[in-house]
Amino acid sequence: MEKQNIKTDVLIIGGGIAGLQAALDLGDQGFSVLIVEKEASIGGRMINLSKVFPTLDCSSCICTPKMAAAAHHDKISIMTLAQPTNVEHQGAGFAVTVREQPRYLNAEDCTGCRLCEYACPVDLVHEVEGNLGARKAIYVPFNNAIPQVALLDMDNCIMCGACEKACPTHCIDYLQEPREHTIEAGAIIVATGLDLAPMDVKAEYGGGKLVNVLHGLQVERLLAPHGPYGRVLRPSDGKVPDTVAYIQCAGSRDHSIGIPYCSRVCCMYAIKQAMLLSGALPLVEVFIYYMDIRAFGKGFEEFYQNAKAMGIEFIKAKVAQITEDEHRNPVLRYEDQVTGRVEERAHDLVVLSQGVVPAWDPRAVLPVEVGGDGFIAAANENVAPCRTSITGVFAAGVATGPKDIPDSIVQAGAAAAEAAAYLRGNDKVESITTADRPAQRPVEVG
Amino acid sequence: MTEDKSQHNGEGADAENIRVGVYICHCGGNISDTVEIERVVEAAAKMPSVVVARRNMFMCSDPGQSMIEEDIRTERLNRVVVGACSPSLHELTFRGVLTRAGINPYLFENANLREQVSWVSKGDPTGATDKAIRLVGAAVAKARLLRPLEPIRLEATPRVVVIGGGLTGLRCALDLARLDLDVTLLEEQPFLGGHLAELGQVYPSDKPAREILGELIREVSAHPRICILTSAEVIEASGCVGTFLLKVRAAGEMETQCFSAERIAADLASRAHGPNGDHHNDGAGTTELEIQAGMAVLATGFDHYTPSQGEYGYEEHPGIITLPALIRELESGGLGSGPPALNGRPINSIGFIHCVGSRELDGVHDQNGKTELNHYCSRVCCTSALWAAKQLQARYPDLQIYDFHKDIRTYGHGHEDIYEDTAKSGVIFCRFADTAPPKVTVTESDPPLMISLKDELTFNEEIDVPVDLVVLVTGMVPHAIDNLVDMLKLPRSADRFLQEVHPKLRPVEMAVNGVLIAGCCQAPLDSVESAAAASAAAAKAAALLGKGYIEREPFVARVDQALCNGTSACVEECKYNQAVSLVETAGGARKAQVNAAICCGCGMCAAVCPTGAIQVDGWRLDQFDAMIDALLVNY
Amino acid sequence: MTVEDTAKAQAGAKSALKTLRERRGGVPRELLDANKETVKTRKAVIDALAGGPKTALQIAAQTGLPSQTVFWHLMSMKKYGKVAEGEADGDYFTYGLVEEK
Amino acid sequence: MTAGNSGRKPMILILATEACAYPGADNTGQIHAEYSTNAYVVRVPAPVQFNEEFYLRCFDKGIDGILVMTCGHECPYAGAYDRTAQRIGRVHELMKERGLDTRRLRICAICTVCSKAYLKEVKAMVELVSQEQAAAVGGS
Repeated sequence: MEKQNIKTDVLIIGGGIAGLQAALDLGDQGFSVLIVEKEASIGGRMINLSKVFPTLDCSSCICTPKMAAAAHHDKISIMTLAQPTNVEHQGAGFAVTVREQPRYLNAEDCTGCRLCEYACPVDLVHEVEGNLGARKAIYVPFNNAIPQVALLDMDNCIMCGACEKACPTHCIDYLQEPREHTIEAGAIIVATGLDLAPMDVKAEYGGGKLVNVLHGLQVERLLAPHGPYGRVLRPSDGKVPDTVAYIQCAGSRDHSIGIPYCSRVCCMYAIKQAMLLSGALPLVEVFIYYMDIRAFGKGFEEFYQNAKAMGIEFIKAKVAQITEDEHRNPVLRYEDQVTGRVEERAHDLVVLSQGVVPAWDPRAVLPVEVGGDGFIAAANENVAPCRTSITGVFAAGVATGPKDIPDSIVQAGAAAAEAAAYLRGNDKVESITTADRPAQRPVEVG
Repeated sequence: MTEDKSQHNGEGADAENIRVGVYICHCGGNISDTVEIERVVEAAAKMPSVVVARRNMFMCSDPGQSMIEEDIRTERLNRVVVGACSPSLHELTFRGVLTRAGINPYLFENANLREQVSWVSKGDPTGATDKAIRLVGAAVAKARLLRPLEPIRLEATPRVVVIGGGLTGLRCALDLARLDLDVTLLEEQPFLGGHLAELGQVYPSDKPAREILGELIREVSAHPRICILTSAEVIEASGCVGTFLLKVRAAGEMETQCFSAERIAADLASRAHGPNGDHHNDGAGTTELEIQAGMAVLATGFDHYTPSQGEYGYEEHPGIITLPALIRELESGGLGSGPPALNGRPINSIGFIHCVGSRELDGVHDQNGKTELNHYCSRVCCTSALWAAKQLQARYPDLQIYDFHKDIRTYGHGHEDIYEDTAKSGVIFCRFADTAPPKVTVTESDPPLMISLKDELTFNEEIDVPVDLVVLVTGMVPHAIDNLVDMLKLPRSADRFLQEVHPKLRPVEMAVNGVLIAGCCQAPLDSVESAAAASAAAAKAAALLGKGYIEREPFVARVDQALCNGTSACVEECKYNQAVSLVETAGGARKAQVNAAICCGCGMCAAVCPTGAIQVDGWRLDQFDAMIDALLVNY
Repeated sequence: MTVEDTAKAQAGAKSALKTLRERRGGVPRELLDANKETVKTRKAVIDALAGGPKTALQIAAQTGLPSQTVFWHLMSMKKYGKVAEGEADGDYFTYGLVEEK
Repeated sequence: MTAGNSGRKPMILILATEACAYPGADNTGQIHAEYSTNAYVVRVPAPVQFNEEFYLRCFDKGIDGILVMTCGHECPYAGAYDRTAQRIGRVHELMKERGLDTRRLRICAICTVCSKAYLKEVKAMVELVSQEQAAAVGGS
């Protein structure tokens, strides 16, 4: 296996919005940064969202400039398809082993033209589209991916050679091997983001087998301009949905599935999606079944009240069960908490607000303290929320707990400040008495 | 308008011997399969000032880049046009080539022949080739008028003024100092610690607030880079990013010494008695001084919402108090160590009413003499109320607690556990619709207070709950900083909190360049979130001031003083305070002048200038006119 | 890239493919089967569209394939420019074949 | 080499903002969607910099239709979008005075991934100016 040594001031694990923001804030201070991203593109979850609450601006329009700024920054390097496999202390810093998966092509020569993709005969389900759309066995992950470079999914390749014939730069290299790098880093920031709890955790909600029951990230793709269908349709037959139901806390605040905490973003994205659905489908009726609406951030409550005024229906109810009728319409059974009646209602499409869970458990690689909820625990949460139990290792974004985008971005800035201060070696503030203290009057002018 | 043709065709450029090189990329067929590259190169060769026109399979490749570099040297090129993919991919690559070859990188222009020609014109190769030629023509026309530009460098004082000495200000000051910047921390009160000092144990860490703060204040006051001014207020502000000048009035002597542990403890202990508690006396007299700073961070925090008289019975009975008042009683032991009592009245039951002064709705809530209703959620009060309930339960197990809410918003780390714990140990929860807030009445009976509402948790039953104590769970309002807002021209959002530039792109920056915000002056936040915002602001300041100068892209407005008539049209049009202003010139005429530190380069000024004297560098109107002329040329 | 370079690259790729096939012991059986199934379904959908644009439900009724499968194939073909969305028929859109240029 | 628009396809100028509409146009290319070859994109930081005369001059020179593609209210510059919209309104007045069809100048918001909206706008403008040209040729 090819091995390579790289030196960097800070290693950031995760190239989503939190990792990118931390990288930019460190790079702008003059520190060298290496971002290690497990997917084929940076951008994380945010780049694949439709519009974002509460301002309803286009997610890609906000995320792309940060991706481009990081990619073009002379202090920032990016390694995709790469994950750390081992971390060891080395002097004041760390030696991190990173395994980089092959793209099976020379990324420097690929121009992202996608001719290989059009030539490939293998049709597969596209993970980036929430498994709703299609991709080929060789493909550019999505339109605004950075880097704009294809990757070959060797597990599904039938070795026909069509991609190589189509490639204008002959950059395809079928025999590429994984590479191992040793990163010598002064500090580490973990910004590994989120996954959603799997759809099959609750048997009473169909156990993940109901085709017209989706999770929030899939609906983000349906609403995005380049979504898998190009418009909002349901997966069972392509019907334009007339009624859509959201089930809040479907996988949160629930001890029975091991996610007792609030996932913090589901209320707001459900309200946002309801508004976007109403915009995209003028005739649609949207129902939100909820326990508490948690619209707590800046502008959130106002956003919620707007949604109510728009006619989105909020039903205070706990949904007991979801089944399916003969047209594959999901049928909800719930107790309306205001009327006390048990009701049944069929919808064209149902969206489950699945719980937010950490995308990466660091412990096997990096033994930072993790809380009972699986998120990285802060060593001194009230005043220093980004410090972990290991000096020199910081965390940001959803890695430390569910968070919306503004909170993640702010925390990323904080992690950058912590890492920078640590690298400057300024954390050994001794008790200084008045006598030792240099004159510290402010600069006086005039 | 009389049109000066020569201006558009770049006569000015002819003074210099313009030599343009044009390079067309095949992109391995991505462009050349649709666009006839040979024809584009032929046409380009005929364009004015073009001395070299070449093509390459991949212009971005090493051989492609070397070809340009070589030509710049041997053909003495001073402008370069590359027709290839979108500038978003390789504009910086090619600017780098120009730099390496020894010419100014801003003398490069791109023609987008892939994303905007070949990939969108597969069915019309002839039309695509024609379009490519016209776009290359437009790029050449612009290139001829390009001028060398230099990044803007502004002097910057490596000092930051942090306004506000609560948790946010302290955290921010400490981080700035840790990032090797000098800090002046201004606090209007005689003591540090802000509202956090009023609290006892805080969630989620369960640590005493005073311990957390004490440690932080000790570090801040001990740090050699931080100067603390208490009882301080800003009375005048001028300057701009890099060189702000703040005139500050501070009571007593300036703090130049490290706070002693005793002093910190005494200050914090006094804070537990409320905002008007005893405090350390700084001595008589005031001093005024001017502070020069590169940036300012606002950490001015919040005030507790004060209900108006009669709002849920407030001030109509001693048993109706706010949550902060209850917390104060809890901290000072005011409820007693035996069975709870307040001011001699035994307390057997308490009712918490949420969303007092938060989440108010037009047509539902009285304005109660306020100028505006608070439509926003105050974010922290649900958890704070339940946290207080949990502590009450622990101290007084026989106490019956009721909680009246619209939604329970225990969103954060550990918050849901607090909710569950209180529910398990007997708090009774009732829910009211946001259009039907509960009513509080003072009765003659015992207990003396009655809370009436329709309870959504018992199928909208009308219930009357008698209690001994009503706790109004009040939220936050922004701390009054009208003076600062006026002096620094700070934008506020509809909720009257300070408004960031963009909640996601630039969450801790204000539209006024060099002014940052953190903590509850921006929106209600808890201590964890405030601390994060404080550190984020510190990182931003360090990025800008760390080098000792501020560097910006050169695309800002510039005034041609010879053309300027001093009409001030640009000054009136500009939305950025003092980005452009009129100054007296040596000849006594008044002419416009741009402050490159503030100008954002939008060009709003350029459109209203009667003589075209003010233009945005890199995007000048004559360049656009030349491009349009070129688009219309048939080659 | 010169003509010789291209020829060299192609020859290299050919031998690389051969090595790869040896390494993987040929194309895995389940992959071939899955691909065969896809091709078969794809052909059925295309045949059904020969008579003109149809909705996913109409194609499903005609071919006996599950509507979910038909719809996924339509969306895949739409992405790669083989079919185009046509008029809506009630709550369903029709899809028609795109003529090769 | 000749100038002017005699005997060629009508010409459409698209002023596209650097932050939103220009990447939106690129995105349309990335999905290989097709549109008429006579639509020319020119990148601008903010179209607010163009005065009324600029637009009229474009028409005088022979541009047949102009699409001002902005970021809408997501504009990164304070007040620039509203100002641009106001100015386009004034240009419409001036166009009326000169007997120009005001539909030939249109302002719209296009985001970085709005290729559908982008295509719709371009297509509508292409149709409009083609019809106008056909009518003008028929009438002369």
